[in-house]
Order: sequence, then structure tokens, then C-alpha cells
Amino acid sequence: MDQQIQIQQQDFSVDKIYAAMRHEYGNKVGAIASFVGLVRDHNAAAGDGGDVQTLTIEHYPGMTEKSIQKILDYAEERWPLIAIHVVHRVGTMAPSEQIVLVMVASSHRDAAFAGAQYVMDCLKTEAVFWKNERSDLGQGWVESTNADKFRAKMWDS
Amino acid sequence: MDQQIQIQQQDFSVDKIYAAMRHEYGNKVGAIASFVGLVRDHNAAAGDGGDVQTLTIEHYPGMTEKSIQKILDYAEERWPLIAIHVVHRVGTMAPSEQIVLVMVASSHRDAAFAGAQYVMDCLKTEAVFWKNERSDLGQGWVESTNADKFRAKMWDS
Amino acid sequence: MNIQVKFFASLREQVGTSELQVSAVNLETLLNALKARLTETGIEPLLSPNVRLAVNQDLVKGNWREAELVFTDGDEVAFLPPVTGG
Amino acid sequence: MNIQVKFFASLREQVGTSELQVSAVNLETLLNALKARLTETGIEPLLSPNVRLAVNQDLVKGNWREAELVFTDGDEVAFLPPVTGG
Repeated sequence: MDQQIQIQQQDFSVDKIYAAMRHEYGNKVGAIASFVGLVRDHNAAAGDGGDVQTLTIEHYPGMTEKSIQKILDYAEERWPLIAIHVVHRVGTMAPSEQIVLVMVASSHRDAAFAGAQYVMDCLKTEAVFWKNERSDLGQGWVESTNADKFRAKMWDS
Repeated sequence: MDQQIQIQQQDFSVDKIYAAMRHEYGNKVGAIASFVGLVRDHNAAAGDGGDVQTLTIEHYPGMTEKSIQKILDYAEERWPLIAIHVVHRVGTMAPSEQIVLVMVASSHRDAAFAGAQYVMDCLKTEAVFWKNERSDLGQGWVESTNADKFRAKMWDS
Repeated sequence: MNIQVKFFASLREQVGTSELQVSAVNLETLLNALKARLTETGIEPLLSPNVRLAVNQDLVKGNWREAELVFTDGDEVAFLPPVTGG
Repeated sequence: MNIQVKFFASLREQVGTSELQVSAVNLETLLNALKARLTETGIEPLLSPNVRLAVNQDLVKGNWREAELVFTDGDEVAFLPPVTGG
């Protein structure tokens, strides 16, 4: 399986990554599942009801990449996947900006969906990032929710 | 929720549909899940081991659209979705061509994933299409597999 | 009553046509009319257990072979082999 | 032993710096060295139950506060508050 992990400040083109996914692995690719996370305008952090003005994401260069690679290694073992591409932005973003892309190619639709969903669930709970939301009412660090942790745990069974 | 259903012979641009999905519904969109199905080169139909040369999809104009709308109506009721866009091609396609796109926007990642996967599962079993695969060894009509039917049934619970 | 009858996919191939115009007032007269027209294959393929029937683009619920179908002029009746998309 | 200590996110804000160089041979001497340097906040934030420790970018398994950690020159030690991405 081909793994690509990009952590970067700049925005990304879903289209370019899709085109590569579609054409680089030959005619055995029957399914491409993707997920893009975008900055929403409503507050997740402090729950103070303020509208989000910016989201700032911090990472630990080196360790963050390793933490994502571990997630992809597991996905590769569990499902018949052809390729996974993850792009995760860091730095400061405004509402409606793209934060993260997970794209998974497989011969099989179930595997592509499961792989993409698994990687997203683990990015929420395992990947080494920190998020700070700034609203008109203040700023706060976001933690993964109990629902996030529950979802990630479900893949163990 | 906004529903768009396109059934067409010509190919489609995932990028254009993604751009519309991202910008037409404001800053409450936090998650966009997509699935693209492509023509694979290995045979699903006759299982005769021949490499697929063309896939031909037939539909029942009017009724096919209605069958998809019913699927989207159910998805809308079940999950908090902002928009679903389905494009399904008909006619004759070669390996690696795009067949189908399902794209779902939501505020929530779980809902976007579940919506996209539900719609795909039902397109396999409920939507009014017929598929004919032609390989170097012959041609045959494809039916949804028992696994497809099982997956679609699982959403009932 | 003038009925438009449609055949799709494998059924279209088996009966050798995609569309027929027949005159019928109910399911029984429809099947008789089709029997008279489909002299090569007969109507066996249409009665196969996995074939579903749609009237004016709505699926007939349950076993259509036992349904009380009454037609009005211009109705569209379609025989559908097992579907799959995606 | 010269150790590079890193603080991220909320911890960075709380201790007021992202990096410190300290001299330590094991966990105990590291925490003592940090206590001496972080006079404003103390090391309380670092000991919070949800803080994890990474040595050379590998998470210390189990409860790091009870781990037998021995450092070598140039080791990188990082205090990580709860992570979330995606």
C-alpha cells in the first residue's frame, strides 16, 4: 500500500490529490473514499457560544508524522487498501478553510470507506496535534470528545 | 437539506461538485465525505476471469431518479445533513472511468460518513440501474451480491 | 385500454424488444396479450421469481403476480430484472 | 546529561516557554531541574493526570510518573497535553 502524509501550513488541492489517486495505481482501483474537514463557524471548545474567528493547529514535528504513520500502518493491515493520502494543515485558519484531507483507494467500496473513517477517527484521538479556537468571546484549547474516543475504541472490536 | 441527482452519459468533474458543496452552504459545513466508484478491470459478473473491457449501465428514465430520491429522503431524515449530491453515469464505460459520485456535506463527520455510505449501499441494491460487463471472454449482467444486500439491510437496525 | 409495456436489461435481451404497445384492462389480459405477442420466448422470463413489476414507475408491492391490477388508458407497465447501481 | 525539554499547546502557555535545556540523568533529577527553572508556575501543570510524556518522540507507556527513565546526552523529552487533530 502506498502511504502519503503531508503536514503543512498552506492549503491543499483535493483535485490534484484525487487525480493522482485515480491515475497512479492502474485499473484495479474501483473505489475512492475521501473526507475533508473544514473550519466551522460554531464553537466546539469552550462552548461559550461565540462564533469561531480562527482555528490554530499546533504539532510536534517528527512525532506527529510518526503518530499518523502508525494509524495508516494499522489501516493497511486491516483492510485491502491500495493507497492512503493524508494532508493535515497546521497554523492559523479562518472558517470555511480546509483543515484535513483523508483519501483512500481500494478495489472495494467497503474497505475504502472503512479505511477513511478509521483514519479520521484516529486523527481525532491519536494523532499528535493541538487545536486552539478563538471566538469573539475568548480562546480555548479543544479536546477530543468522549464521542470521539468512543468511536476510536469501537475499531478495536 | 439540498438534494441533487444527476443521471448522465458524460463524465463528471468531482472538483466542480466539491467546490460548489464547499461554498454554497456557508460556514456551518464542517465535513464533506465523498465516494467515487470507478470501472475496475477485473470481472465481477460472470466470474469467468476475463479482464473487463467495457461496462454498460442502463436505467429507466424517471423511475431511476425517483428510486434515488427515495434513498436521499431517508438519509435526510436519519442524519443531520446539509447537502447530498449524486451523479450516476449511464451508457458504456471503459476501465478506470468514473461511474458514480456520492458527496455529502454536514456539520458533523459521523453524519457525513454515514450518509455517504448509506447512499452507496442503497445505490447497489435499490437504485434502478442495470450493469452489463463485457470481458474478452464474453458478457454478463451484474447483480448485487449477497454482501451488498446484507450491508443495505444493516441500516434497518 | 392502451398499455405501454417496457422490458429492461436481461429481459429486454430475452424478449428481444424494449417496448410493446398492448391492449389490456387488467393483469390477466395483459399477460395474455403479451403471450400472443412474444411467440418466440413466451412470457416465462417475465414470470421469473426475481422479476419485479412497476406500474407508472411505481413498484407493485408484494407479489405482483397475485395483485389485483386494473389499468387505465396510457398506463406504463415495466418488467424489471434485479437492479444494481453504484 | 544535557536534555532538551519541550512543552506544547496549553502546557507551553502555562509554563510560559516552548523549550528548555536542562541537565538530568533520570526522571527525578529532570523534575527537580524543572522545578528549579519553572519558579512561576512550578511543575504542577506537567504532572496533571492527562499529560503524557514522550522521550525522543516515543510515548512513555503506562504511567510515566512511575517509570524508570534514564537519560543520555541529547535526549529530547516532551510534555504533551491531550491531543486532537482532524
